[in-house]
Amino acid sequence: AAGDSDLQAAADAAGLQVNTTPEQDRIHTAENPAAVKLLPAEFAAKDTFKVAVSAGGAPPLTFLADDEKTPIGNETDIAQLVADALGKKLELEVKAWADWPLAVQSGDVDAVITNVTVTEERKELYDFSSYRNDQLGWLVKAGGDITKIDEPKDIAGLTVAVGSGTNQEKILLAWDKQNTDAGLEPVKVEYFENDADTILALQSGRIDASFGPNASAAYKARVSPKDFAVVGTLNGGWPNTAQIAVTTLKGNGLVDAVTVALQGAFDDGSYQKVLQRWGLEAEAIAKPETNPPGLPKTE
Amino acid sequence: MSGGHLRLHGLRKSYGTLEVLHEVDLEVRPGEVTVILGPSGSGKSTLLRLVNHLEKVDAGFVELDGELVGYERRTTRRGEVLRELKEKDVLRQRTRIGFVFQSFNLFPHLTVLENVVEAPVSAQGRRRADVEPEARELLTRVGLADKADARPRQLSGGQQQRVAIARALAMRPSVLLFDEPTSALDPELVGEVLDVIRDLAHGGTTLVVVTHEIGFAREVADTVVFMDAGRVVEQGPPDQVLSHPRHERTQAFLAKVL
Amino acid sequence: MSGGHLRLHGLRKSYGTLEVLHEVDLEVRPGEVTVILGPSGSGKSTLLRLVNHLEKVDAGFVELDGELVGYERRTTRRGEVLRELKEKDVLRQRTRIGFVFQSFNLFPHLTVLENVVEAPVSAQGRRRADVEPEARELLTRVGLADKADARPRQLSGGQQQRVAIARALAMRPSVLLFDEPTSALDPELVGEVLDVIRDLAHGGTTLVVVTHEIGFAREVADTVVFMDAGRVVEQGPPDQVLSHPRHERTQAFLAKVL
Amino acid sequence: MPRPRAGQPRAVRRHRGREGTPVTAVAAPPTAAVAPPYAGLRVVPARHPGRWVATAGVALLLAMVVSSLVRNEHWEWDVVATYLTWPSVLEGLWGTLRLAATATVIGFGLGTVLALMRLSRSPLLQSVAWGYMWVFRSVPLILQLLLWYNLAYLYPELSLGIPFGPGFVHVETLDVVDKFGAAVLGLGLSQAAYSAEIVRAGILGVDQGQHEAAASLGIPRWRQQWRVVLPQAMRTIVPTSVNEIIGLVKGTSVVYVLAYGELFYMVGIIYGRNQRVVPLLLVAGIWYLVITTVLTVAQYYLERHYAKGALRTLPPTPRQRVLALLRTRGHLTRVAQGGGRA
Amino acid sequence: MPRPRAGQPRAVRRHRGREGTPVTAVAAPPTAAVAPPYAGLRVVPARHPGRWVATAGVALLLAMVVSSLVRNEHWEWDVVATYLTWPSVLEGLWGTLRLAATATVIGFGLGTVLALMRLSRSPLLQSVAWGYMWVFRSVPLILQLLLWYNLAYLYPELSLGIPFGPGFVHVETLDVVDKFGAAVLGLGLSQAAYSAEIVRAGILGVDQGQHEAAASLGIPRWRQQWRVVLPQAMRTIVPTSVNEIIGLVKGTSVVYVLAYGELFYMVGIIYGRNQRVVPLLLVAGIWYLVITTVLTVAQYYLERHYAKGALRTLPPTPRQRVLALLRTRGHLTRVAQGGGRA
Ligand SMILES: Nc1ncnc2c1ncn2[C@@H]1O[C@H](COP(=O)(O)OP(=O)(O)OP(=O)(O)O)[C@@H](O)[C@H]1O
Ligand SMILES: Nc1ncnc2c1ncn2[C@@H]1O[C@H](COP(=O)(O)OP(=O)(O)OP(=O)(O)O)[C@@H](O)[C@H]1O
Ligand SMILES: [Mg+2]
Ligand SMILES: [Mg+2]
Repeated sequence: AAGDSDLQAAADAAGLQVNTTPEQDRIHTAENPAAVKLLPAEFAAKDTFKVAVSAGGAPPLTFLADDEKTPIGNETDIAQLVADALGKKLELEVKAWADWPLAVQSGDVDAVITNVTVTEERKELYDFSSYRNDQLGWLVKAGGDITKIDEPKDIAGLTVAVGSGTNQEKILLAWDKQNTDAGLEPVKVEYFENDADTILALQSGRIDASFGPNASAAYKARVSPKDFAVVGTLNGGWPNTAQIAVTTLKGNGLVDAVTVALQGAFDDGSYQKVLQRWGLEAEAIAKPETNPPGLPKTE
Repeated sequence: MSGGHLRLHGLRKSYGTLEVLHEVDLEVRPGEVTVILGPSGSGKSTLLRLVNHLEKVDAGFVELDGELVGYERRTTRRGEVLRELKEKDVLRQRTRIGFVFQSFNLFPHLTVLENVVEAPVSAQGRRRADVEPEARELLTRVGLADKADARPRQLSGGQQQRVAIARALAMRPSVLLFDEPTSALDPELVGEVLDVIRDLAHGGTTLVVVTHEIGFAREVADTVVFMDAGRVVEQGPPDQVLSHPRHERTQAFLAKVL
Repeated sequence: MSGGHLRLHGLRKSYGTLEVLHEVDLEVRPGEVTVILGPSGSGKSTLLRLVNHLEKVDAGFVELDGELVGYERRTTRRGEVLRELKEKDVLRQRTRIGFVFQSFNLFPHLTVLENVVEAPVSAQGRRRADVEPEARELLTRVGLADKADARPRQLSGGQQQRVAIARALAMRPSVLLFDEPTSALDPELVGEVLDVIRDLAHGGTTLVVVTHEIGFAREVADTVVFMDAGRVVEQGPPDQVLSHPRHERTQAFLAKVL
Repeated sequence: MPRPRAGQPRAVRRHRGREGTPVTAVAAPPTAAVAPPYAGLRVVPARHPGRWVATAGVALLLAMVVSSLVRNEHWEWDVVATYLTWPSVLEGLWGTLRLAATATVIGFGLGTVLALMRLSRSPLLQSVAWGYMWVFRSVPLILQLLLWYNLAYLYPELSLGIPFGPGFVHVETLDVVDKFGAAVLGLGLSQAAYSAEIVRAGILGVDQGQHEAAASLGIPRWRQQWRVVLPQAMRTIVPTSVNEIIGLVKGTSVVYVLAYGELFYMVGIIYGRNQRVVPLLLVAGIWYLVITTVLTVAQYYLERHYAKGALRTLPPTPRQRVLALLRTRGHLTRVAQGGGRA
Repeated sequence: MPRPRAGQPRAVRRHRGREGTPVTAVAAPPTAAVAPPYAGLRVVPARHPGRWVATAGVALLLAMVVSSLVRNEHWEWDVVATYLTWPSVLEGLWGTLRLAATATVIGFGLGTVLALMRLSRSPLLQSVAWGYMWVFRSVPLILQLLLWYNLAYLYPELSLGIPFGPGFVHVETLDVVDKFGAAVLGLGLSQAAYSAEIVRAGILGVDQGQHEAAASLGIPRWRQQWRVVLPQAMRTIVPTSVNEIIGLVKGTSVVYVLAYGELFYMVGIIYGRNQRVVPLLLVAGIWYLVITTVLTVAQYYLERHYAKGALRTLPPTPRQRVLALLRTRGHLTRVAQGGGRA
């Protein structure tokens, strides 16, 4: 793991306790009989709880440890809590982002826990048990002209990168519309598939800002303070609030068990410990919900 | 390898609007040597290609030993018909008909020996060990023993032609079609190669030779056929056709011979 | 197109360990017709290829009108040297030397007319409008006026050979090298094509003809060269070489002529 | 093809040509002298019972595939239908076509030049071409694209001037290469390396005698290649080139790293939003199928064009085949006739 | 090649052969009779002053590129060095090689069969091959991979039995295709469609006379293809195939959608974690360069092998060239000699 010692050192320097080794020593919770009771028969019979996480993710939400195999991060730790509460062994499966919908629908995995935001459109296909606020952040190049982004007019005329199909995109487009309606310069939107491509574009000055999950933005800013800075955050549901949730196949009955399981972890404090571990305390929610209101459908 | 009996009935062949052969009839009896003479473009090569079924006829039939080349007679519910043969069967028929191309068409990636050995082994299923000595013997007869391991492109024109002849002979066909087998040979070799061909004739193989060597025709042929513009103008024993041609066109042609 | 003066000095050529030409010297004076005879594999085609610089010599030189083919004399600081010519200049030299291949090598994708017109236009920079009537005229002379728009593969062997001849003639070279120009022709056409060649000779073009037609050698040649195994065995006027050969090898060769 | 002359009643029969084309021909009435015993028999094509069984099998399989495509609701054909002509999909399609076309032109233009360089006599040209192919076939396209697009990251400023010395003209790198530019550069340059090998392979396949004939006529070198060698090489270049072009059309999808709006990128954005992965990939697939079909048809006619001269007789076009079939369908009697003397 | 006989002092001179190979030859001493005026002159190679200038230019450019590669710290060569032999990078490399090799075998195996089917006489085989190529050249690889991998999504259960009737054997689809299986299937099947065109193009390039000669000898059809046609076609098939294989090696990176651990995926994981995008892409690039180099060398010898017979004389190998150069460097006097009579 010597090669990543830079990363480790930088994180340490930033005051983050980041463990990127495969030995994660994850936070655990006790088995939750109430949750186990809610499990549909089909799942009750199994010993394992199979969860998909995305491979292309970025620290600290989901990424791979120094062995490039073991998925680690906040989301995997949440998955651990759910599995513990359900009394199952956790089995993590790394999937490409494009592949997870099919993995859930084909029954290949029981749940997806990889920063999936609840939307009304997705609710047609999946059930959700929320566990985190969708906090978004504006990442810019450190030492540049942009020092704050709090409201639509701050981004007029900028080139902004955003993930396609994310709710960040929707917000960005809404802000842009406000701007153009107000006669301000339009935003130039760039879609990048990969977090790393965005980083490179930011460094080379191709884009002025990247709009994405605050978790990874803050992490980058803290790891390389001389390169990046976060100049603003807002809730992913803007103007409402949006939540991140455990995703299961619609109607297979798993969702209630998962929500109860999460509730247990909220109650015994293990949930808060997980968020602390990855520096995400700011994104904690009060209680998990089954199918909370999602981001509205567009078009 | 006894000679085959070849009969052509009313062969016709056109390319687009150009009628290359009009109604050619010909009979070549077993063991006979038939020499085809005729001006360039008169359809001699085309005729040989039709016999070999390399090109389909527009009308007419080729019969080898009473068997149709490319067709078979079959009685079906709706009476007797001629059914076209499958490619596999046509290929089988061709192993009995040797063909030496005017342009040789040797296999450039194989050595001379492999060129000669290939067909007997793969088309006739003979054992390589049996065929090889025979092939070397043939190469020796055409004066190419030392070139067995060369590749065709490393040979002179005359050497290539001799390989092509050896390749056809190695099949021990019952009918051999030669398209100008001595065009690239010097007079010395012409003599030698004709000796080989003559041996074949005495061995009973039926030969059809397209050539411009009137001398050869006179000496070896049982029948000389003179073709012009896609028709058989005159045919008969060499004596008659070459020395006392009845047809004007034949007379004119022979008069030009140096 | 007056004839070129061709001189070969001590040409040698080997392929691997096989020495194909040993020390060949030859002089062909302007407007003369030299016929090269010799058994198959004696190196005749190789000799012509060397003259044309299609193959590099191992030793020796080819001189055309006092100019070295493939080299130039240059005075440098370190004295006089022979510098190899750039490809461009070799190509320029070749436009003065016509070559008819034993295997024709026509361009299959071009029509007969285009085959003939190509070189005069692109190598000699003549105008297509001027060259085309001339090319048609040449094709008429070799009896192929009606095949001008056919492609080589649609022609009979003899027709292809005549196109190859027309293609070389269209360049109006000062030296013409023929490698068995009549091998695929019937006696009638041999006569006609030889007429064309004879006309050329009278027009002053220098001709080097490899052939097996002793009759032609006797009639047209100024000099007959007999080659065997890579050496010039005998050379002289046809009368002398063909009728009173001094060398044993020549005598044996001529004795076999049918 | 001989046609029946008026007033001379002749039997008409049909032979199937090599390629299965029916050829109508007229035979003269047999004379008593040589009339063979089978004159007058009908000619029927060869029987291939195995083929019929196999055809039936294939048809059945096809039916199964089609039925499963239609019946399995997971394909969500209604979603496919909605998005097939969705404005941004069409926009992406246009982006793909524009990119592929430009990259093809650059790729094959530069590729042909590189191929000729590798086959030239000059060691310098040879090595430059070799080096180019070596590097550009090796470097992952994605790296190239990122580098071109983010040139500013590596070199914030480009300067023109004396190598290792002072520069005269300075340009802000960001202004030089835009998204389309980076995509076209990346795709075109790497395509050139592949195309060069294809062109070279085609040239290698041309008979040595052709090079020699051209050289012996003194035709200048570029003209030898252009007029004699390349047209013959095209016969093998065309099919592999179409391969490459199809690959390029689909390969444009790697420019997603530049967030360039081509078909695949657009489809990805849509399924990223609505999670309908399979039907949206089908939308892309259908458009690719259309493009491939157009290219395949073009290929067929190009191949035919360049087969002229390589084949003694060209096989009939599909249109000719259909016409010939229609023409002969009228003749019910096809009778074999050995001919008599003319 | 004639060698100097002992006791006969002969001048040695050098000609540069066609391919720039020095050929040492010995000429007999000129006899007075024909000794040409230039006998005895040194033979020197043609001058190409333009080439020297161009070579210098290229060398300078190269130096600039290299210097910029070395000096620009954004390339982060230390990071490259660390990760070049990183265990999981090597593992990814192995994954790539394994995948590419298997897909190549499947692709070219099936591709050759498809090509022969398309060139066969049977309309059925022709259409099946055509249809296969049409579909598999069109369908985006990513769609294919996703479908294979998630077959269970579309068909939760596979059954073997009577078409449209009852099934006999039922298999849980999830068990049938694993990650490697899906990747190999997807890559191999689509590669087959492309390879088929390459093989067919090669066969088209073989002279028609060769097919005719083989047919006239009655050689069975499969043997005609195998023994006569394909070996000659290989001359054009080899370069384009190496193209495809290199493409395949790099193309394995699309299996990222399966999160299969090949080189590119591994590199992506690492730069996703540590944000060192460019140096990690360079790591991948360097490995691809190594693979390409190995393939290029193999290609050189394969091409040479199949050139036998197509060329009158094979050009010397690089090794032979070096040896020949070393051998002639000893001779300082290279003098032109017109020969006398032997
Ligand atoms: N594929 C073709 N398409 C069109 N015409 C053709 C084709 N093949 C041959 N021909 C023509 O058919 C005629 C006869 O050709 P063939 O090769 O049979 O002549 P030949 O008698 O062998 O002549 P030669 O003695 O010159 O070889 C020629 O006029 C030729 O141009
Ligand atoms: N590339 C080559 N490699 C090896 N040997 C060769 C090569 N080219 C020619 N030869 C040999 O050189 C000798 C002379 O060949 P050449 O073609 O000059 O003969 P030729 O006199 O023209 O014979 P022909 O009358 O049969 O055409 C032959 O023995 C031939 O096998
Ligand atoms: Mg002929
Ligand atoms: Mg010769």
